[in-house]
Amino acid sequence: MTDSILTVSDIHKSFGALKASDGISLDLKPGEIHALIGPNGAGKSTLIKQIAGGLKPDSGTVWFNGKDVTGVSTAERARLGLGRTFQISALAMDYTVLENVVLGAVGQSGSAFSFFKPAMKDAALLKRARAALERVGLRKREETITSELSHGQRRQLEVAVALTLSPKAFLMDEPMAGMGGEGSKALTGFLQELKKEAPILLVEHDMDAVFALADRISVLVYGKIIATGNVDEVRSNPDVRVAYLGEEDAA
Amino acid sequence: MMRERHINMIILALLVLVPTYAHFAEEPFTITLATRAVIFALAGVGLNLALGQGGLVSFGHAAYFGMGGYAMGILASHAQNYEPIMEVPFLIEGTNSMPVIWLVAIVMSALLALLIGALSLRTTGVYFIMVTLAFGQMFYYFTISWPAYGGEDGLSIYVRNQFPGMNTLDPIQFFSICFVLLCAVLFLVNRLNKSPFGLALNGAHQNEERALTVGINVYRVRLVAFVISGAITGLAGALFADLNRFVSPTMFSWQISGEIMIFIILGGVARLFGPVAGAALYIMLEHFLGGLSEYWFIYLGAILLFVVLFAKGGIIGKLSRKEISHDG
Amino acid sequence: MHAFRVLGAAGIMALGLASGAVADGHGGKVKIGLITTLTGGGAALGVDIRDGFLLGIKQSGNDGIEVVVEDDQRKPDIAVQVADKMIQSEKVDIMTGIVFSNLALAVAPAATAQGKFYISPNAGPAQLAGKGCHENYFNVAWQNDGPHEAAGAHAKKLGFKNAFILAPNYPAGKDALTGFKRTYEGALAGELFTKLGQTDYAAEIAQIRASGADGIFFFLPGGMGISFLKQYAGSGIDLPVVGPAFSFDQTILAAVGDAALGIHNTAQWSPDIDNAANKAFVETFKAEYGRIPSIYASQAFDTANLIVSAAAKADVKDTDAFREALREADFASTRGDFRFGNNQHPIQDFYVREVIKDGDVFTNKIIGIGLEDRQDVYAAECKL
Amino acid sequence: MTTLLLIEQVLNGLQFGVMLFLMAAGLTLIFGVMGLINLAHGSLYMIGAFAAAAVAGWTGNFFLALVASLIAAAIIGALIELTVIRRLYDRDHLEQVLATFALILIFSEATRWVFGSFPLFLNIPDVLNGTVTLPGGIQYSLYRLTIILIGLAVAAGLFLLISKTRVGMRIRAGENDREMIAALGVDISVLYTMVFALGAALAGLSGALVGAIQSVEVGMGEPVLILAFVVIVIGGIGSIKGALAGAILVGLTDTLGRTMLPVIFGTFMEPSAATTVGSALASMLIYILMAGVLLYKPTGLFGST
Repeated sequence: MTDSILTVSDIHKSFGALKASDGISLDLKPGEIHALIGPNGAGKSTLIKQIAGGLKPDSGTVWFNGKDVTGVSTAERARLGLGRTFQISALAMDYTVLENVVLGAVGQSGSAFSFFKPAMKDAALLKRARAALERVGLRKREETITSELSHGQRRQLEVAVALTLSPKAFLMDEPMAGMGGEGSKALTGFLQELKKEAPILLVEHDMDAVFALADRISVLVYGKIIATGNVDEVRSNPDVRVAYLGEEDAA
Repeated sequence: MMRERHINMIILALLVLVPTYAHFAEEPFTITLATRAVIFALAGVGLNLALGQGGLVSFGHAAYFGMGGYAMGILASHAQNYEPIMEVPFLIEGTNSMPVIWLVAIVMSALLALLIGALSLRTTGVYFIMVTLAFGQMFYYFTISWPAYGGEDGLSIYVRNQFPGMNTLDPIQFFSICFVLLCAVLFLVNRLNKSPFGLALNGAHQNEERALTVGINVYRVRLVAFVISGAITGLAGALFADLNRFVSPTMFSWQISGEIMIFIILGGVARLFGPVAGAALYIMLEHFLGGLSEYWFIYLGAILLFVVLFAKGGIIGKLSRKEISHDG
Repeated sequence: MHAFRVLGAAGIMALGLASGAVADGHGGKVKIGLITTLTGGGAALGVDIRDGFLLGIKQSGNDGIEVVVEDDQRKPDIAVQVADKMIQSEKVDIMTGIVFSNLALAVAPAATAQGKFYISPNAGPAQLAGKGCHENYFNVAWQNDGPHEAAGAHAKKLGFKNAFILAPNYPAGKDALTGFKRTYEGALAGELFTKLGQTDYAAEIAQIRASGADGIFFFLPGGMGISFLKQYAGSGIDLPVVGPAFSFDQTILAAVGDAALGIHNTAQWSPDIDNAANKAFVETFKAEYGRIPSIYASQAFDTANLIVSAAAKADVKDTDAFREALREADFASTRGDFRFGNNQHPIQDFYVREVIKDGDVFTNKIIGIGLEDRQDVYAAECKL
Repeated sequence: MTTLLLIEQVLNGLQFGVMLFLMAAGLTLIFGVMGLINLAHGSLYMIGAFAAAAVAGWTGNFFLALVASLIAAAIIGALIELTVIRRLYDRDHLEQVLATFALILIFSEATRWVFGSFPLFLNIPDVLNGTVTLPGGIQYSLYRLTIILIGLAVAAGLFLLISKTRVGMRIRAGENDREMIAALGVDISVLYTMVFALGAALAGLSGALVGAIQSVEVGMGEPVLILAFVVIVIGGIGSIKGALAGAILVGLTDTLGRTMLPVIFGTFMEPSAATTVGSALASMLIYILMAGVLLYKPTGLFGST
């Protein structure tokens, strides 16, 4: 496990009687896309929050880049290099595209407490921001107000903002949701490239995408990981078929 | 359609021209009104940093306004009576020098804002509004019932404090001092809004999750903004006290907090010049509506209601036909 | 700020006093700025002051007097601003009208410092009566302590041995209790400061009941007094109560109702004072406004007549002569004899009044004298 | 301070708390269901008191006056909901605060315009006048006991309404999910108007009840409004249970604080200083309480996160 970027080990989280995380362990290795799937209510979002930092587990630890980050804030984890995208776009909608990525660069550079120099004229911030936009292909839209972007473009922008952090790992929550076939395809190719730079923990509903993309898959049901393995292993796992795929692959 | 920047320039120009005209037409009261507008604008610019840029709806900014006022009142009253403020462990004397008073007002209100902000920012939404209101009320009742500095009677300072090289009792000169301060603060706040800090503050307002996940310590950014905001409003309080040569607990009252918010919404939330336009408009409404009827508050209420319901973006928003400010 | 000009003091218009042609050099004319509370809490007092004052001016028939009325909203900063306006743009000669001490303290010193007369029709804070007295500051009502001192003297006379006293926790409240104690001299069963604006007094009433007091003195002006009296009446405690007139005034008696009946209160004026000036005043006030005048109206009426009397003797531009004319106080006061002490506050009798029901209307009638020819204690500190 | 006096003061605190609850219940209901901060709630309280005073003046009947206060406040409440308030549901809190602040200005001055500047007369009815002797020999005002009972009855009624009736189910659904309830075919705008009118009526009733032992005057609503806000913030905004708990906590803290603090300070300070310091601290006490509660639990005692 020493080469894992991200290691979740035996975390528990309960809300009253509901065990949302019931002894979950998983890890993310360099260069891989590790997909997390599971039916609604399986506890995916609770798990993500514990990994990203919004929620503290009752017990268990989260290691990131060789450091125990269990009690560390969201912002601190981001500065350590955890890049995150959201299911519902979390962007500053009134900002331009460029301002959003510069915001990412501000966070990355730790310059949020510099008070006098205009952010949008700071060469270092702009360079980092534009490089990220270039990567996702939004360089030409940098003056557009974010709320005017299409759904797919917002997704791209989310990735670009995460890229400004030069992350050591990505945590992506349903990046394919609501994308058309073309967009999905393009994004799939992009993620395949991206994983070489930093591994991706991918939470995804879109099974086709998951099977096309993932190097490994973990299946979460009722707060427990019932299976982890490559696509074929998971496909053939009887528990998974019953608990989850059974519904999807009824035909 | 006018650019917001042009509108801002026109507002500033009017703020200079009207009192200048009044000076030569020998209508000192008009200068007093303009000074009042400038001081209220300054208070509004302070609140707008927290409220407009940061989305922190503070209903208790009267606390800093009052703190600034009392900084002036206490320093000047000790100077007036030739009594030191304290002698042990070291001697602190009163003063009637404006720059010193401003400095003390800024520092004291910043400290107060640090204290209140550190506690209040743990809450969000309505709770934040209400807890800031409660802190304001706390100071209001404290100043009323604490006898040392006049209680409800307040403190009268018979002569306006001094500024090197100026005759502060001359209305136009005092106006100039206030106006220059307003311009300086507008310049600084403008730089602040455009700085990485401003980007982070407003970014956190638009989407807190996003700011957190790019590694910005949102709580600390907000706290710093809240402190700067309180300090600016405190400076305005010190000037207001000097304008009236009087301070009293009403400076701490929740109606003052409400009025400062009204300047912002009348002018346009999160616009650099929103509070300036709003305060000027408010003073004009007060002046002219007050002449119409004993019940002029009804009209004021109706206008305010109209602006809130139908004129999002305030007057600057209406004039520039743009609901959201981008270059402000 | 609030700037409606009551030319609507319809009477003035009717008498053809005209707009005074707002010219600057009004030779022989007098321009008066009346700042009082006309909106929000306390407006009832301000309205009576305005009405009483304008009635006095109207009856004088002096068409050289112009009055500008403005509202202070009971906010000191507004009062200061209005005062600036009156001095700077209206160029008034005399200012008057303020109801509340804290507002008077904000305005009067500034006005007198700029060479204007300030003639107080109501508030009489100690600061302006003692060391801070000023040759251009006159008070026609009382120094704040007066009614409380009279109440103290009356409590002593009633044989209070163990009084319970309470007032709001603000400077005027503290002065009230000090004033009471100055003349009462007996023991205290309890002394309480309530929150300014407090409306529920159940806890205080319980303390009174438990204290073993033999009498109560309270100073709770305006709505606070109404609340206290109603709640006290329902408490079943049956101790004698004395207080200054502020909680038993015409402006609020109707709202208190039976709860105030029979209570002794102290004031320098009462609608039933038996002199020609007062009878005429009460009658004409009723005819003009359809209600019995309050103590505030009477003070404002006296203030108006004082100014009228001085204007008949001297030009207001001749400040020294006009001041002398004011000092003589050569007018028919509703209180009967009227004279100023060295600090230009009245030396006067304080009556004890009892709340009665006259037909359907609650009002006061005099039952004795609390203090005779009383001068405030601060006068000695005044160097005039 | 004797035990008996202490018990009486606790009763007074309870009673003050119940008075606050009547006001706070409507406020928290409106916030809970519609997410609206209504500063004009104090104006509805004032309208209730003025309507009661006017009707009591005409008819001499206190109970008619109470009914009038309910109806007047409910009607005015429904009117402002239809014209102004419903435009504010989707707005942010800042706009809600300012719009309802504007309503305060309008209502206060309009009331003064109609009724004049002088306080009105409203007294407790003869049947409720006087005191009763409680066990232990405490003499307590019958009217105040009645207020406690009415307040508790209102609390019980609201609990029943929300937990047991169809309307209550809709209200709870509305709290959780506006779209869901709209999809069920319930006309949500009618429901909102009804809830707002109900909250207004409660404010009006408390204005009338309290008006009988206090001063009925313009501006009477704002101090109690701020107290009611403190109450619901302490209790957790949107929770009726929280409003009741918060109201009683505030009532007890304020009453016991202002009677006991000067005594406590008197044990180690000279009397006049103790009175000054004690009274000053007492006037700030509930705000300190509120800050303390929020530090411990940023969404109030019964607030949901």
